[in-house]
Amino acid sequence: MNEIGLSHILIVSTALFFIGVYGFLTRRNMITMLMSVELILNAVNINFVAFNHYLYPDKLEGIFFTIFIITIAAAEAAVAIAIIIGLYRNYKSVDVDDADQMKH
Amino acid sequence: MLSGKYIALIPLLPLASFFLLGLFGRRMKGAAGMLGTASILVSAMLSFYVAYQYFFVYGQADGVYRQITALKYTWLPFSENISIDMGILLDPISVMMIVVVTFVSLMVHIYSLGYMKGEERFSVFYAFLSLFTFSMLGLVLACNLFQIYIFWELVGVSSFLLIGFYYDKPSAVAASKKAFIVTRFADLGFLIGILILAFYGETLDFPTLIQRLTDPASSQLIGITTAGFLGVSALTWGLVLVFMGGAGKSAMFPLHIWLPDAMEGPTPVSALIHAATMVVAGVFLVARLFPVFAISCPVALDVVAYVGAFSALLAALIACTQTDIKRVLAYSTMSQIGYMMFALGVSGYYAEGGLGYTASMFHLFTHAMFKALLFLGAGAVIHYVHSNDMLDMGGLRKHMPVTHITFLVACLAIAGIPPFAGFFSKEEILTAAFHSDKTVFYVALVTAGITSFYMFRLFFSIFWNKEYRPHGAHHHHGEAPFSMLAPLLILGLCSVAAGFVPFGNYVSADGSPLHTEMHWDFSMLPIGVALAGILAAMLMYRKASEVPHRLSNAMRSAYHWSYNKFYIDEIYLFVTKKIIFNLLGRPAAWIDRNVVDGLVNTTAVVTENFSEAIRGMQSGKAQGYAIWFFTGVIGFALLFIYLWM
Amino acid sequence: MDFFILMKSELILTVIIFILLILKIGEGIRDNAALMHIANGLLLLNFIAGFFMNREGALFSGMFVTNDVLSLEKNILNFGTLLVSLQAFDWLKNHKHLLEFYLLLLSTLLGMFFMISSQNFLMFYLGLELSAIPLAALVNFDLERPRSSEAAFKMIISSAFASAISLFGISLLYGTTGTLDFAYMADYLHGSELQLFAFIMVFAGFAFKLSAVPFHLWTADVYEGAPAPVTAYLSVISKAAMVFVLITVLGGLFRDLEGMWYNVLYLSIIVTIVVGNLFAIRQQNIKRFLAFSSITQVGYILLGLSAGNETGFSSAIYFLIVYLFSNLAAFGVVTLVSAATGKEGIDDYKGFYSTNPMLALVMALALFSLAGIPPTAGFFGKMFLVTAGAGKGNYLLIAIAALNMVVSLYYYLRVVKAMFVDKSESPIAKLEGSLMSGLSLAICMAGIIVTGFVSGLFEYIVSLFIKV
Amino acid sequence: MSASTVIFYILSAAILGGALLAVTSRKIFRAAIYLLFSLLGIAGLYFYLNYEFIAAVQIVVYVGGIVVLIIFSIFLTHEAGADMPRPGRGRMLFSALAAAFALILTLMLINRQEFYPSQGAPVEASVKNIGTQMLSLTEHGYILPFEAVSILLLAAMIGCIVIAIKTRTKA
Amino acid sequence: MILHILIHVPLVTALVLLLLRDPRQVRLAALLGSALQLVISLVLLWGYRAERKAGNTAQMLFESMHEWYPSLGINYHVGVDGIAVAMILLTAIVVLCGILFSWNVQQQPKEFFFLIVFLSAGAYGFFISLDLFLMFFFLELAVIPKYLLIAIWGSGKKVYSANKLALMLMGGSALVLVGLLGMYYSAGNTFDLMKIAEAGIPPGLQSLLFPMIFIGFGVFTAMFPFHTWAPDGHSSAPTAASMFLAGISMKLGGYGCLRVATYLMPEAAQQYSWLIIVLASIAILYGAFATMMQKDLKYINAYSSVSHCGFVLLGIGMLTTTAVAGAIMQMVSHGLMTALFFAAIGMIYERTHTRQVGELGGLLKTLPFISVVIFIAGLCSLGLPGLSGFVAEMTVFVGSWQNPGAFHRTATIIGCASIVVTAVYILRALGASVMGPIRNEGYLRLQDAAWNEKLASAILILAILAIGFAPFWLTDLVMPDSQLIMNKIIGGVSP
Repeated sequence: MNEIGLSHILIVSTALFFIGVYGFLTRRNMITMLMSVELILNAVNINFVAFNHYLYPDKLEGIFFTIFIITIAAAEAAVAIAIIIGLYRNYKSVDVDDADQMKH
Repeated sequence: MLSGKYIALIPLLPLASFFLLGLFGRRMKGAAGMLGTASILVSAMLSFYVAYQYFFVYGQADGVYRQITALKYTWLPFSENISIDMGILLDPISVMMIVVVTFVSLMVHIYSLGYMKGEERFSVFYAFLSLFTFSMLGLVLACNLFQIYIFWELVGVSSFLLIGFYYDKPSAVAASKKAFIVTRFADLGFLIGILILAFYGETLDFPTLIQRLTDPASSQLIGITTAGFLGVSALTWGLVLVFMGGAGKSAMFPLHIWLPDAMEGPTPVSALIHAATMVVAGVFLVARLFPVFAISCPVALDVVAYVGAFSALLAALIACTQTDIKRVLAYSTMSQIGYMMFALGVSGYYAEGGLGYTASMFHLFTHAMFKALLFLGAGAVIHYVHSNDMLDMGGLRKHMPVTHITFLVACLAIAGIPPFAGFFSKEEILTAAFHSDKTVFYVALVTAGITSFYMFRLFFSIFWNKEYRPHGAHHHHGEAPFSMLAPLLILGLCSVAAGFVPFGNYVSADGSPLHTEMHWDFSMLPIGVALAGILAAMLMYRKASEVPHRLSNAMRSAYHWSYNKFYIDEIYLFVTKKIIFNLLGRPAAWIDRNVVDGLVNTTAVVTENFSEAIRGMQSGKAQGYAIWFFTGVIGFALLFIYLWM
Repeated sequence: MDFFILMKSELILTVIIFILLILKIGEGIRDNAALMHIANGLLLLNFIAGFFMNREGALFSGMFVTNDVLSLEKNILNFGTLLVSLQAFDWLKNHKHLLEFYLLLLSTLLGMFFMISSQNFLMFYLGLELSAIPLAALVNFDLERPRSSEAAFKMIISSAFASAISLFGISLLYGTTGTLDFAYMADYLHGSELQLFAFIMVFAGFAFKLSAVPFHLWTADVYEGAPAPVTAYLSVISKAAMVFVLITVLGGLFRDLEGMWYNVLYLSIIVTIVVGNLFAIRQQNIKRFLAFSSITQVGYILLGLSAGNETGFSSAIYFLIVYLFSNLAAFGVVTLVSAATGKEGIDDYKGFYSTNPMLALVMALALFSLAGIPPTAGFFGKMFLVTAGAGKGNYLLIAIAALNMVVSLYYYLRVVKAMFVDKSESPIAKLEGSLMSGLSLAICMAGIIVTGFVSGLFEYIVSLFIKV
Repeated sequence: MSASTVIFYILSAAILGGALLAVTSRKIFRAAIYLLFSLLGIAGLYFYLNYEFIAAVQIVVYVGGIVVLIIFSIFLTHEAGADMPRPGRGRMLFSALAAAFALILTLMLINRQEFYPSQGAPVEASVKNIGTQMLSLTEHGYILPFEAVSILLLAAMIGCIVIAIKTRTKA
Repeated sequence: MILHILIHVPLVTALVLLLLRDPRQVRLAALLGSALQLVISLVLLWGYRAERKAGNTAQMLFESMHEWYPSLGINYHVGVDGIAVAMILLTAIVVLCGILFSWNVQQQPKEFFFLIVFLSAGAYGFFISLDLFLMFFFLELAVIPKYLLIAIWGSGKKVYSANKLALMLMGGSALVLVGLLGMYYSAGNTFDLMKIAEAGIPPGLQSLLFPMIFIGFGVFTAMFPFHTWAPDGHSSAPTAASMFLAGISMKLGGYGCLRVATYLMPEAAQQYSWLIIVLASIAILYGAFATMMQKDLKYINAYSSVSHCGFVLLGIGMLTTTAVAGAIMQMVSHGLMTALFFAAIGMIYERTHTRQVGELGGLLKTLPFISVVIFIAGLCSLGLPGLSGFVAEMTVFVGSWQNPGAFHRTATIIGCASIVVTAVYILRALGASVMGPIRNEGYLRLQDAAWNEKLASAILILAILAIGFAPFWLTDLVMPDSQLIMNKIIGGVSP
């Protein structure tokens, strides 16, 4: 299983990262934006795990970081969704472009 | 004794009078005039005393009149050797001048007691007169080139204040402004001249300066003659510029335009300032620096001569056609000062060569008497007629006999008829010119003829000619009160007697007595010319006739040029209105509002527009923000990883 | 024992959180005012405790570090929170979720404490999120106002994105150095291109929190939408915490990359100051206006940091104290006005001086302090920042910064003009603030006036830095 | 090409494909499902790297928690069936280009980076090890983050409740 | 010690003002405070002269120094030389008179007097500071009160003017700040003026910093082309503020140009002197010509101030002892004269409600006292001997002329020429407004100056006369110090 090098995994994670970014920048639904954030976070997770696995297996820092990121992602998603739903009650829309009362 | 302490009182008394009258004069009412007169009286007495002491007791050393610095305080130190000092310098001309100034001033003070009686601003008038007298005395006593400038400005402002005395008359206001601004312009030259002389002479002190600039071996003289600008030496520049200041104050062409207008002031003022004293300050200034002019810089002296001669002729020509009696007198003043100037201009320094100098000073002296007399007489006439225009006059000899006689005396004096004062001084001037510069001599001779013509034109128009018919119903007191007549009589006396003073004994270029003799053979020509002028005037104006009218029609264009003062005023008007205001002032104001200030405002507008332009960045849409964020990261990355390392 | 002393601020704060939680669950006290007094009292306690037994030390293998400077920083944050809490009195006294407010507020404060004490990216990240996520909920605390939820959404989504991007940077840093510990990581940061890229991503996260341009765009909207005390908290406390982290990070972790980060800061300073100013001059809402003004202030703080030495860091901390007083004074007035009348437009402040002279004076002094006008402390603060920033000899930067003070004066004067010069048909009526907000304003005023003249504070900070 | 390589490519395809579809699909519900696939793929990757615990956490938290949360919220916002609005063409183009550019840039930078593996003995990422370290006070202990994150969760919970209460009272 | 009192009296007065409620008490307190300040200034003058007579040759007298921010090298370091004493005296006189002229302010008197007193504190502080930080502190201290005074109590387009003034002055001080920081680091982390002077600044750096500092201070002194705040600001400001602005505030700039820019950076001063001279010459002549076209009395005086402050810069740029002394004297003289001018305009405006030259006329008849006052101010402005303007201008001219070379000569002649233009515009303005026939019958019922106005005018006129009649005491005061500055400039040049 060692023939898959670190670089392959990094390519996957980086690609995933920018796919997430792309989604975040283009999705107009708030919930899908949130989903894009999750993709980005997962890309980061892959990075941490991969680095830990391939380069620094003597400690578990990457692994722990990943665990905490997952936890925080959950908390963040929960709060975000609560806010989005609250917003939805007010604006009757989850289109991000509709929430632009405050600008300039 | 020639102690500076009491000599200083001569100018300081009028100054004190000025402050007292200025601060408390309103409450004094009539007493104000008495106070002013009293102070000047004391000054005059002191002056006479000083003159006596100087000329007869202390002034001479080894037969030469010395320059005595009686008092000197450092007033404003500029640098180690250049400072403005306040002091008193006694020499023949300054002593002569204080006598003239205090005497004429005293006469005018007395005269004004009657003339200005009942004026609302009576005390102010006396305050200003005192200010003027103080300034003029300070000017003539100055021991320092800059001191003279200071008092020069002060007499200017006194003149301004007095010309504008009737401040609610727009013409008076205009005239006072004109007088001040024209002389200011001339003073610009004076100031720069002072700067040049001070820089190279390394002193402002008169005796030292003159000594340095006349000693061919002095480093200062070498410095100032070798330095130059536009091919003319710095000394010439300096002296010519100083003369420019003198020319402005003395109403020499082309800076004379203010003088006729200055007649808007009360007549006693015209007599004092614009006839007897202030206007001769220019002559005095040249005389003060005469050694430098004569010894080191004849070129500058030539300038003085030609400007003087030309002014004398020009003024005489203009005077022939003016109808305002004070203006006629003003032009005559200008003309006579022209005489004094060119007399200085043609003079040499040593011994007999210095005849012009003596003559000039002599003429200054006699002119002060008879011109003051003329003005005061004219004032009496105006006081009686309530008009300046000679067309409103005529036949006044019956109404005002004293004035008539004294005026005649003055006219004869100015025309140069013996034995009146003017004859002697003019005689000397013509002699000096004859020996030095023939052109100037002929100009002077012609001018003498014209002078007597227009003076008698004036005389006859006022006192003879048609019968006097007061316009309007209101009439009138008799001849002027005693306070006005007394000065007329005294001055009339002086106009006769002054000519007999052996002037050359006391005042000469190099200080040693100069013996002058009458050359009757030479005098015949000028006397003849003067008599011819009188005769012509008598023929034309003794009786009301058509002759003058026909003559003016016959020489229409010449008449118009003369009547319109050769259009010099119009040229000035063009320069000031069109060039200074429209080409400099207006653009400057416009540029300031629109370009310079516009830039400031544009900065603000640009900032605001820029702020408006980037408002789209803050679109209110969260995704837009994220795009900026991401672009920012990428941009920073590119910039800092690839470009800026 | 060390553990208790070194972590005393965090521990006390945690205890406070739990006391409040118990109060919430027990529903023992229903009087809002009393609860607030309790909370404020406890915060005050923590503030006082922060002055004693400060020691230098590290716990949990460097995940938690403390020293005198960090203790001071925490105390500043604690004090600011106390002031905000005092100011919130009028707004909160009838609010249903008072204790929740405090719980969330204090957890964010705790997060900041962790964040500035961390010497490890993991703890840093946790502190960051702990200070960010509850804040989003706080922003949403004006439950009836749609703008409040819009602001909360913008905040959470932007901060999620920002922290995700900086996490990617952290992961790359981890990948290139093999550690999350600042102390070790610094030894392996030599400025390879990937590390620089990672640094920029991490920096973007910092800049986002600091509202440095172009990562600032959420700021104005969130400030406008959030309840005024929360805005105050956001603009002062959370920003200050981030600056403190930046001090640690720039001076420690990234010290070898100084050549790099100086340039990054250079550019950020210029665009932050300029763009913040340009936006501020055309704002009509006072909170939005203060948002952009605070963006500009960040530019100046970064200018001080860019010096990268003790002077720079001390002056940044000093400025933050001053800024805390000034901005909280301004927000204190804004809170009062908006709680009483709901008015938030600059034009609403016309004639304010005629009806509320004291408040107008407070506001004016606060704005002058923000503008850096003597004799307010803001002048000193800004001068020190600029002085420190000039240490690198970059006069262009200093000139731009100095000239932008002119622009900022323009918009501060707009508000002053509205309050003092303009007349209004219907000025804001005479306001009766509570004692608490009055107290907080008085403290702020005293701070604005005294902090500059009394050099002790600044010298104290410098001495702490020298000691560390 | 060994089996492991094949598995890796399959997993990568699942991850990236799922992610791509999740960010482009116009049906929001489908997008959520694609996301689920992607997340599962990542869990697979963790398995592939022998990190069973992480994989488990990934599945439990993401698949069991977040995705479910997302799906719930999709239902709550009544948009499950409808097509989502298209993003603006300009924005899409710009984002795609920017993302692609950044991807290339990043990959290039990663490619040029030299990594230095540590020489120490590997620690097994077993549940036991992770558990011990998580609650350990000593070197390599993660008790502090653990406590911090628990407060975070508490705060998040309170925040959610506050915001949710409002919806309840309104409803 | 006396300097501490000097700086604390206005501050204490300001505080007292805040505590008082009755407007009468307020103005009385302000008056007493400023009168006390004048007394202190006179005592300072006396003390200074006594010290000098006793042979104290230290550059700065009454020096005192306390550490303030030692880690940044910032000290509370104060001291005065003759120049500073002269400026302090000027400030005391103008402030006292400004308060007297504002005696009847109706609108918010408390705030008004507070701001005036506060402003004066800034000016005093500025002049006594020997630490550049302190100096800068006081420089900026005065900006906001000016803004408020104009914006609240002003007339016309007051907000625009106030904004322009505040922003341009801030811009100036921003430039100053940059320069100061450069010096700070170059001299080894100190803001101390004397230490910086001692340490010297490398010429290369000087040529970078000098323009910044000079232009920065130049803005304050209305140097062309950064003068446009002056006309608008002066004309919109209330009387006392105009007096302060033109009388003192503009002098801060001149003082700074001299004390900070020129003194500390001698090489650069020489390097840039031509530029200063060019700008000053432009300001002198251009300001004068622009004045000619103004119709509003305040604008006339404001533009003429631009022209007159040009003399200050000309004197500084000429770099001779005499010229520098002249520049300082011009500052004092212009401060007094322009304050008097603005006061007179204010008195006229208060009565006639117009400042347009065309609408006034014949005031000499109805308002003799005020007319005389404005006349004296005008005559001083056009440089009449016996009044202060002459003394100062002549010193500048003589000093300027000491430079050989056509360039300096031309500039001097331009300066001299402006006195003619000055005469033109002053006489035009006065001729039309004070002299001439009465244009408005209503003016016949006007009340002439009240006691406070008479007193204040008298004080200012006395001061003007004191310089005009006896300039030597002022020269004694400033000449040795200008000599010192010049010695540094000439001595500082590497051969």
